[in-house]
Amino acid sequence: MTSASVVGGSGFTGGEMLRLVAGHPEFEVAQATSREYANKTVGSVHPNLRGLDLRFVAPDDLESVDVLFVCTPHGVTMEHIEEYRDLAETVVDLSADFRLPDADLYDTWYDGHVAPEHLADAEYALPELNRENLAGADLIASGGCNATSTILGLKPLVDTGILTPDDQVVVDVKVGSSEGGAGGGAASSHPERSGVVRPYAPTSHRHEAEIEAYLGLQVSFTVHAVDMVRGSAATCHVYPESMPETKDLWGAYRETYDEEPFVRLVAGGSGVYRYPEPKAVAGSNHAEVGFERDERNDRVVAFSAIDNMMKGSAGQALHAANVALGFEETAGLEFTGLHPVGSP
Amino acid sequence: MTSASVVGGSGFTGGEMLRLVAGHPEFEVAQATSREYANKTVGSVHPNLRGLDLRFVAPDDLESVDVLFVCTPHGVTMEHIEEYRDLAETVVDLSADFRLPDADLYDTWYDGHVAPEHLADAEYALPELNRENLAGADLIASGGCNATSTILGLKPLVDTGILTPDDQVVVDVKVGSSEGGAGGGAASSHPERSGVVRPYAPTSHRHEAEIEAYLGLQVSFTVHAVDMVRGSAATCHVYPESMPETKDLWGAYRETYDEEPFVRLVAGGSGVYRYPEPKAVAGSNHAEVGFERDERNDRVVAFSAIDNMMKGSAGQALHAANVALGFEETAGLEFTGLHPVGSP
Amino acid sequence: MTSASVVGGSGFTGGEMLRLVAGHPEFEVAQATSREYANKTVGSVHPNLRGLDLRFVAPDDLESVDVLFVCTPHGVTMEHIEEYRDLAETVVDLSADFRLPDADLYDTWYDGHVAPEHLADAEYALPELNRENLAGADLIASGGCNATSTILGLKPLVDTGILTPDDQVVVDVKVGSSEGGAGGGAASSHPERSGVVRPYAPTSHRHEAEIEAYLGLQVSFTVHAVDMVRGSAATCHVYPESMPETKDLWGAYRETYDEEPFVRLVAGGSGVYRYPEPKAVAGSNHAEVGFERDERNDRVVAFSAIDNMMKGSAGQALHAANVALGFEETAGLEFTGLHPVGSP
Amino acid sequence: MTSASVVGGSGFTGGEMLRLVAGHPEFEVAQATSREYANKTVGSVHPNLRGLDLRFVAPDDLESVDVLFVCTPHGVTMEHIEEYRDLAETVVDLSADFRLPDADLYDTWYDGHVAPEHLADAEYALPELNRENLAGADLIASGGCNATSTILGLKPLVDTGILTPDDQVVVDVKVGSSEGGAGGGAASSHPERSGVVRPYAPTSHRHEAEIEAYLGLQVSFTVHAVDMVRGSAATCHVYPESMPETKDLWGAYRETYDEEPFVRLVAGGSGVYRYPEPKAVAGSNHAEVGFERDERNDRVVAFSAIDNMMKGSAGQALHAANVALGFEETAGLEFTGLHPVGSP
Amino acid sequence: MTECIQCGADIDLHDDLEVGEIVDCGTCGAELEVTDVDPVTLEEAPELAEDWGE
Amino acid sequence: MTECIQCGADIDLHDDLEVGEIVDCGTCGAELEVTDVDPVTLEEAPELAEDWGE
Ligand SMILES: NC(=O)c1ccc[n+]([C@@H]2O[C@H](COP(=O)([O-])OP(=O)(O)OC[C@H]3O[C@@H](n4cnc5c(N)ncnc54)[C@H](OP(=O)(O)O)[C@@H]3O)[C@@H](O)[C@H]2O)c1
Ligand SMILES: NC(=O)c1ccc[n+]([C@@H]2O[C@H](COP(=O)([O-])OP(=O)(O)OC[C@H]3O[C@@H](n4cnc5c(N)ncnc54)[C@H](OP(=O)(O)O)[C@@H]3O)[C@@H](O)[C@H]2O)c1
Ligand SMILES: NC(=O)c1ccc[n+]([C@@H]2O[C@H](COP(=O)([O-])OP(=O)(O)OC[C@H]3O[C@@H](n4cnc5c(N)ncnc54)[C@H](OP(=O)(O)O)[C@@H]3O)[C@@H](O)[C@H]2O)c1
Ligand SMILES: NC(=O)c1ccc[n+]([C@@H]2O[C@H](COP(=O)([O-])OP(=O)(O)OC[C@H]3O[C@@H](n4cnc5c(N)ncnc54)[C@H](OP(=O)(O)O)[C@@H]3O)[C@@H](O)[C@H]2O)c1
Ligand SMILES: [Zn+2]
Ligand SMILES: [Zn+2]
Repeated sequence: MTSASVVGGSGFTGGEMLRLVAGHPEFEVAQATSREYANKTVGSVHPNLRGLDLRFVAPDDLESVDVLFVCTPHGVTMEHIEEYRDLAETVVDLSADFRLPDADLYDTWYDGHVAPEHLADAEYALPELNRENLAGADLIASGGCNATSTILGLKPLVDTGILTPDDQVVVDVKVGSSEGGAGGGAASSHPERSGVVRPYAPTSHRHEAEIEAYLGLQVSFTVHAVDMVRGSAATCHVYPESMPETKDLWGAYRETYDEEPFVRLVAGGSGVYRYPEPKAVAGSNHAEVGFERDERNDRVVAFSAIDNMMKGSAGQALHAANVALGFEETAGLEFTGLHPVGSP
Repeated sequence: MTSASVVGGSGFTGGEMLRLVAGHPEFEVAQATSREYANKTVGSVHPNLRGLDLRFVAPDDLESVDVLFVCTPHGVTMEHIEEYRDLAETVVDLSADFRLPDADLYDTWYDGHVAPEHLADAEYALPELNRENLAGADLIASGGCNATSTILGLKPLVDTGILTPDDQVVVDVKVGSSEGGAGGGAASSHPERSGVVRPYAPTSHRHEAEIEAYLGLQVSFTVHAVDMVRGSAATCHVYPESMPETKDLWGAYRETYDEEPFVRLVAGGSGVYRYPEPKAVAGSNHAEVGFERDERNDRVVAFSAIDNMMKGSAGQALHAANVALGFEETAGLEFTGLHPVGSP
Repeated sequence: MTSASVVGGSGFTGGEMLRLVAGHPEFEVAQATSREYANKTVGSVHPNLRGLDLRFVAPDDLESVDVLFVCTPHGVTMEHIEEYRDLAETVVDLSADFRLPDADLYDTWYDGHVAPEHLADAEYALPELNRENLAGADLIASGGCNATSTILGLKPLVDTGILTPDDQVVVDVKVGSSEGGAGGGAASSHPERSGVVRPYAPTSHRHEAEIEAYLGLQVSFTVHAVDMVRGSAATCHVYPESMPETKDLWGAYRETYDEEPFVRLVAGGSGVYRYPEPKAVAGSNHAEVGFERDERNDRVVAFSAIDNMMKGSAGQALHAANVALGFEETAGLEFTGLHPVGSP
Repeated sequence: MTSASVVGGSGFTGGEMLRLVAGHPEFEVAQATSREYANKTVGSVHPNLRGLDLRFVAPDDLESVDVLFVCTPHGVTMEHIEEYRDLAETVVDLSADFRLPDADLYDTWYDGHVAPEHLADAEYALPELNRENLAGADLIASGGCNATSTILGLKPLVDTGILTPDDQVVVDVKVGSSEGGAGGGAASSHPERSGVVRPYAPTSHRHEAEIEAYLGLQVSFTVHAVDMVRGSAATCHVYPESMPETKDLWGAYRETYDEEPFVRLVAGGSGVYRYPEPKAVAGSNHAEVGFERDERNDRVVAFSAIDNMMKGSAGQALHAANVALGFEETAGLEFTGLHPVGSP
Repeated sequence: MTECIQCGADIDLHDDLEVGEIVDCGTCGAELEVTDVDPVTLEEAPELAEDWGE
Repeated sequence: MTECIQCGADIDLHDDLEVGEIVDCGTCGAELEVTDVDPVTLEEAPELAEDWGE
């Protein structure tokens, strides 16, 4: 068995990471850190993990391990990266600290970087984008949730040249409350956060940087909080130089994703679920992507939906670790989601 | 007192219309029709109206009245328009039947029109757009909910020339389940409709026609169902020829709406509610509009939020009737909404 | 006009109080306090009050006024009662500080009382229970929300002797998240509080004391948090000595509430809303009460539903103030609620 | 591999059954029936099963199979039971048709029974109650969801004699919208069903019969619809002859459930999740049970929470089938649920 | 195996196909009408104007 | 009455204004710093980098 520990195990992505690792055929959970809940059972924070016989340890008590999943807020990993890499052969970071290729970008979009010398070692986790470089990687940077949904929705259009860097792209994203992490504040209290359609990042969302870095496209990005806990749904309004036919679009999406175990095409058809939606993938590592042509406006609308806790963070991280370590790609990620399901 | 009856009183907008008319200082409710619930009390369908001593009548039993509010599905008013205008001096129609200026547009966007000779008589209800023509109007066409939120969000930009017909506009709308009316189907059952972000009109939504007719702009329109009952929130991604300054935007919005009793500007500031959101106006006839500049992408994002049952239908209809009949504009529409409030 | 100020105006009940007072024909708002938001506009905290031209003041800046509504956490009013009574002829307290008739009870259920000499002056606000003593009262104690729903549901059974103190009563209450006030904590963050059925006070809820004091009944009380923002719904399982007939029950409820402007009987019938439910009264000062007989188990199930922000706090307080000051009882409380409405 | 087919595969429990069987290491899915969706893909109805390469067949096209899971409304199985038992060695019925031990009870609680001669063959599925008789059973009757939550909550008290048939028991249940099945009606449309606390079965719920049959207790049962999709939470208010100590209660619950793979005790402790709640088990086959003592009222409050789609139907059915066929009890039921999760 | 005329995916058709029957593509969900069975020919089915909420 | 430097609306200021005080505009909500009191001069307040959920 491969041992794995989780830094930030009391947080939302940390809890999800623990659940996935504990259910994985090749991994065994070693440790989970929490400063606030040190010595308490993992189940006292994550009720679904009550069956797990594990207590949180303080970060200082971390021991050597095969794989370290780091699920802390932005800034923590870069500060501790030497220590983490000493502790583990493979470090998978879920924060933004090693996602961007270039220290300059951290100056522009974040508050700079304190360990830029490790940036070149890091591989972006999204296997649909970067599978070839992930095999054997020892520093893996799991992508941002909204960047992930956006990239997956647009990638076929970029790959096939339907969409080029000169074309106009608006990405209007709708996200669930778990994106804010376990901390929360006044705006994420239940009375204030229920039932909202709230423009929480009208402009200048940091994931624009990631999208530009990995898709080569500058996009106009706006993020809304809506009433769900899990989910990131990207609606990409795209104006290609020349309008593709429906079958070209199908061709593009099928070519890009036909072999992908975690991407489903959903574009029209009958029934209630005709386009990608987050509740159809909630709890699973799947992404749904699809599109519609708007003849009248020479527009293609590309839709993409993921669970931010899974494909948008912990699931993506595990998927990338599977690739890095040579495990079955889908190992530990078989859960297909639920139907019916409310607002998961 | 002015007498008023409601056709389609058992529906969602019909119930709202009854509530508003019953609480209005100048109106008294005469009749409310329902085929399905004829002879039942209005309160058996609308629990908030249990205090109203009224039973539904069959449409055939409609009597003469001063004002007739028609709250039926598309197609019914056009078929009965002669009869309705015979019954009442003033007919206010909440359906799409008399919204578009031109019979041709009904061929393009709907299934044609059976009483095109009345189209010229109809005035579009939105007072912020058409106040001067509403005074004394005897056929009033209340606007579509998503068209209303969109028009209100973009109007200041159009009025001041910041936005011109050549500019690119994406309108990404999020709506509540009451837009579907009381009928509902499989897709609007609670298990299927809870917690969704569902592209329900990816392209070709009929309200595009209304927006083009009254704003003079062709917009790329996409509508998503989200988990709320009331609300239409329009996010308008706009690329003006030349980027306005923040104070130009404030100037434009203030100029357009400073005197408007039902439009509030919300653009930034502190606290939880920094931009327009539907839950801040739910239950009220208010619209919130606001904007944010996106320097990086030469984009202005305009936000607009209304309650589709109020400003988006029954409230707008009453507001227009107030103008038409010379009543105080805000009469019967004083309710300011609730805080906190969940997903109203 | 009668002037009124609100202490704790930035809180949930304080905001509701401000909304009601501002819309009341006889009152005008003087001041609203907040320590945290002093000098900010009321609308920056309560978006529905953006139209109100008022800024918070620090509690120390409170000036003399006709009526003072105190909306602070338990313990604050008792500490400041002398000051408050000096400032205003009429003090209406929404906290628990003056609800119980007896200082001893504060030792048992709370942490004692620091101003017990004022207890005898206080009148319990619920007009359905205490109307005769409220006229002219100068210290009014608005009831607890769950106590209110329970008392209203059971009162007819007690009044008519169907239920006696020896009978078994289980009260199983379901409440919305606004009961917790604007403060909130981890348990009331959106991700943790959404979609719950959570036993938050399995036993020993303090409102048992109020119910016993004013209904003369010891009840077994359990409170659950459910996914709504506003509402308190009490299901009272009652085992009378001898089972009443349906018409006796109707008789009891009608006798008690026939003249009450804010209590509606809902017990069976057709349609979707057959028994009391919070969403049918949300936003309004109405209570719905009703019952069902359970022949097989010799049980009567009494249901009661209110909006905790209205009938359960600010609405009740205003209703009592109306009675105390000789205003129309329903003044400022005419709003009837909405249909359809989500989870208000 | 053991082959399994699902009758009523387009319904809610049928979809869940398909998901579980498809993910089970010992089963392979043979057929799924639907009259309405015959020839359509299973994924067009259940979006989480888009990966399943299967189309619905008409019920008449059912072929022989090892195990038949029947997920149809009440009345269908009894009518077809001969046919079903001819088709399969093992029939697992999720409806109420074979749950009660006695044809008389079907006269009292349902509309009689058309195949009473099979009743004696049927075993009640709940393994915690009936494990010994399930091994080798060929007709298995999966329990009612609310009966299951109630039975699991009370069983330890009954087993240890703390609770006897003479004692008073009130069971107040809160359930999600998926209990109504995929059909739905006006009351389960999203606008009407959102945010409710609605007494949907105030008295005389049919599950009383099941509880009495298998627990030997008459209970006063009331069921409320609340705003979630999955979940049944039973709050059992119990008045034992003599009040047990806390440690007696822990003893009782631990004795009953210590070896049970799917029952977790949750009674107090720290954190947000201190008592059983449906969202902590949603998506999983787990039940949470717990209790609190109410000294003042000589009452024990027992809580129990399950996912009605899993432990309350499809999960329970599969668990029983595992026992019947000698498979690992937990096979195919390993999913532990999610955290955070909204209103699943 | 027949190719879907909308998305190009292979459609797995059942045996006793009849002319006039409507089949849906498992990939894109398109509703297709069988216009011939030997060889199988598919055309886009007439829009069913199915109502889909709102 | 002083004009808001962000939105141009009139700001209703209280009497005992002090230099360094932060006031917010009732219209646009901008946080403004009082840099002089006679006459009243307002500048944009330094960004408080307030966290706002998510
Ligand atoms: N939520 C999402 O949807 C999502 C998606 C993609 C990526 N991410 C990224 O994942 C990371 C974690 O997000 P989250 O949502 O899980 O946040 P979270 O719920 O707030 O959890 C943060 C965790 O980090 C721990 N922590 C905080 N500061 C620490 C420090 N200085 N040293 C050690 N541990 C520390 C916290 O535990 P203690 O305070 O108890 O130590 C907690 O366990 C973030 O970088 C976020 O950007 C999140
Ligand atoms: N919902 C919104 O947000 C919204 C917003 C703006 C505009 N509108 C427009 O308002 C109109 C009503 O919408 P709604 O949401 O209120 O719909 P709804 O809830 O379905 O109500 C429709 C009403 O019309 C009645 N009706 C249906 N067919 C009729 C006929 N042939 N003759 C007479 N009465 C008939 C129905 O009652 P019986 O069947 O009992 O007679 C019912 O009372 C629609 O045209 C809609 O486009 C709706
Ligand atoms: N929520 C309900 O459903 C409900 C129902 C019935 C009764 N009540 C009672 O109503 C009262 C208020 O409840 P809530 O829900 O409105 O609470 P809340 O939202 O937490 O508001 C409390 C208010 O009190 C102010 N405050 C706190 N401590 C203070 C102090 N020491 N001096 C002056 N002001 C202080 C706070 O503002 P600053 O901190 O800015 O000063 C805030 O405005 C409580 O006693 C509660 O039991 C509530
Ligand atoms: N929902 C729950 O929480 C729950 C819990 C425990 C037990 N149960 C029981 O499980 C059973 C199914 O419930 P559900 O919620 O899954 O209901 P549902 O969603 O309404 O599904 C019913 C299914 O049965 C099929 N069906 C209906 N009538 C049929 C007939 N005459 N012959 C063959 N197929 C027929 C329907 O498909 P077509 O119409 O397309 O053929 C559909 O697939 C019920 O007996 C229910 O009491 C449900
Ligand atoms: Zn296809
Ligand atoms: Zn300003």
